[in-house]
Amino acid sequence: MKDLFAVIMLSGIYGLLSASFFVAMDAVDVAFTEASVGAGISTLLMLVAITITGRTERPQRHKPVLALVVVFVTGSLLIYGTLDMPYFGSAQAPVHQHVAPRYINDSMQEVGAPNIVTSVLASYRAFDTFGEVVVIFTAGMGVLALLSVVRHPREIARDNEKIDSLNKSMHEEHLILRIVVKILIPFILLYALYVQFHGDFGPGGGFQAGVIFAAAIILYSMLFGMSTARRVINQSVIQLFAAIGVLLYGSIGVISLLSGKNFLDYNVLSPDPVAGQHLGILLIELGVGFTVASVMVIIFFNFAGRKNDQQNKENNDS
Amino acid sequence: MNISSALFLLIGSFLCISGGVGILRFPDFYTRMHAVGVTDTLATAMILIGLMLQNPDGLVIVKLVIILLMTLFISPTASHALASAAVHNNLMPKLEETEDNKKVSSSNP
Amino acid sequence: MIMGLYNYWIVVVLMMVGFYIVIAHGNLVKKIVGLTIFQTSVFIFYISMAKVDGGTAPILAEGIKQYSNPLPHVLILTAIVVGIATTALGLALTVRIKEAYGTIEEEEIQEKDNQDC
Amino acid sequence: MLIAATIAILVVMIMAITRAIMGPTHYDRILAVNMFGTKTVLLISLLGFVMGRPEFLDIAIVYALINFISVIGVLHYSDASIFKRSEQQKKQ
Repeated sequence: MKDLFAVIMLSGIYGLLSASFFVAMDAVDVAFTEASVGAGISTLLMLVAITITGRTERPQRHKPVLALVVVFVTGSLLIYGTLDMPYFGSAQAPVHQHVAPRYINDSMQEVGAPNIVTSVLASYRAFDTFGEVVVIFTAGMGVLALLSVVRHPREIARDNEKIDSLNKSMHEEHLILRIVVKILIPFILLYALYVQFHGDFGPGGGFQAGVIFAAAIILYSMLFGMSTARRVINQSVIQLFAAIGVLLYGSIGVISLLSGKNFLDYNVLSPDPVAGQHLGILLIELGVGFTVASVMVIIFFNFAGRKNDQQNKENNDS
Repeated sequence: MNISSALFLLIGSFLCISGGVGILRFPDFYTRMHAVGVTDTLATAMILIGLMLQNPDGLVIVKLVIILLMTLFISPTASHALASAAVHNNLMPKLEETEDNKKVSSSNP
Repeated sequence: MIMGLYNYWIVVVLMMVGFYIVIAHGNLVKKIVGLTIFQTSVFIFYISMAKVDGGTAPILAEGIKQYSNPLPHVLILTAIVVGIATTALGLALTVRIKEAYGTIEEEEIQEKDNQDC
Repeated sequence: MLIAATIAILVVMIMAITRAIMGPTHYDRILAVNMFGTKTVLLISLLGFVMGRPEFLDIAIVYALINFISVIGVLHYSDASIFKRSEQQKKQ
């Protein structure tokens, strides 16, 4: 297909499909994340990117015979490799032998959260998760460094007026949408908070809640215009929040280090170890939620701001 | 209880399938839109009611009601937005070929 | 017997589709789409390894003995969010390339580089 | 009956994918994606019941929300690009 728009729509369907596959494979937490990320945000980001970069692909100049050969050889080697793998669904597979039984049997006594995924994510392997959060933060900063548009205050004011007048004319057509969205957004935010704090007991947690929160803000900024959204949510505040999330996570680790235990060992946070674990998981999930939500908003705002900027330039040129 | 639930599920699946046939077989965008927009909401409602009758457990029913309410809000709104966007961008419905229509369709490529 | 391995073959096919898109297409946005397909195939690989016959989702409840393996779920959960962040970074780079070169086709970018030399 | 409904929804999903691949206009594709999304909501709630753990309806709620957001977003941005093109045509 040469039309990138169709490619992106199909990749959106692919995201939806893979999330339902994850539900069928019992991975509810993963399905939750993929639902909010793969189907929503990534499709949107790609769409914004193709509105900036153009939406048709050039035809190829030569036939990709070499690529086909490479792909077939690699594929058949991989399939040959799978012949030694354990069968699908077998309980004797090596994956299930090492640490997983301990997580399943002991996590209730040691951590006290019914959702094993949360207790592994936030307690047993919290150091890994810290790394992931830092990666997300760094990626957000990278997008900020690449795409942020520096503008004079006067220019901003002029842009705001222009965009506002444009919005007024455009949004009268979207009256029904705006009202429905106005009703929905509080519920989306409330639901994000539910996901954030219910993560110990059901599917959910900081990552998912952050993405849902960001999705609500993105919805708002799409329907009411970027300048309105910037007035509601100041961009520098969001950047501050991204940093606060990572720092909150890290400082929990430092506190437990100072109290004489290992990094991110929450047992010291409270006299009762299980209560300490609960407190620790709550706090670091909060940190994760802050960082993920603000990084997603930063990424989206920068892409959309870049696009507005380009449109303004084109208008000025013509 | 079980029979009524099965009945609701059956009606829901039938509506789903008819919507699917509609999206495949109808000739142009607006007729497809009509098929999907009408059946989608009703089929979702039917299947969710069928599921509610399956399990008389408090929290599950509350969640199903939330999903139902959301679908009732969201699905017609999305259909409306889609159709109005299509109209605003001069997507012409497929009409019978007469002289007037040819003129219209050639002026709006 | 051999049918017990079908999940890996689906993964391999998806992975190769993504790989083919990445190496054969010149358009950078399409390359990124290929990368996400490749990425998702890895996710599917991990999740299908975690599945245990007769197991259910790893959320403790009374009366359930057999659970799926929670560890791959944790790894993939974080990987998905990291994946979207890195995809966004890639798209940002693409946007900058478009602004600098005026195109996002690989061959044209190389031609322009050669002219500059 | 649950399984029959699941199979019906899977069949409809295949039909929606066919339309998304064929779709002569963009709007057909967006329509197919929207329909696919609502069917996924149904599929996930049905799967929860089939697997006997109906607590996982949270995912279906997220789906309903995200599907709406992505449809609105797609319309927003596809509109923008089409507007741009029609302006260019006017200039020519």
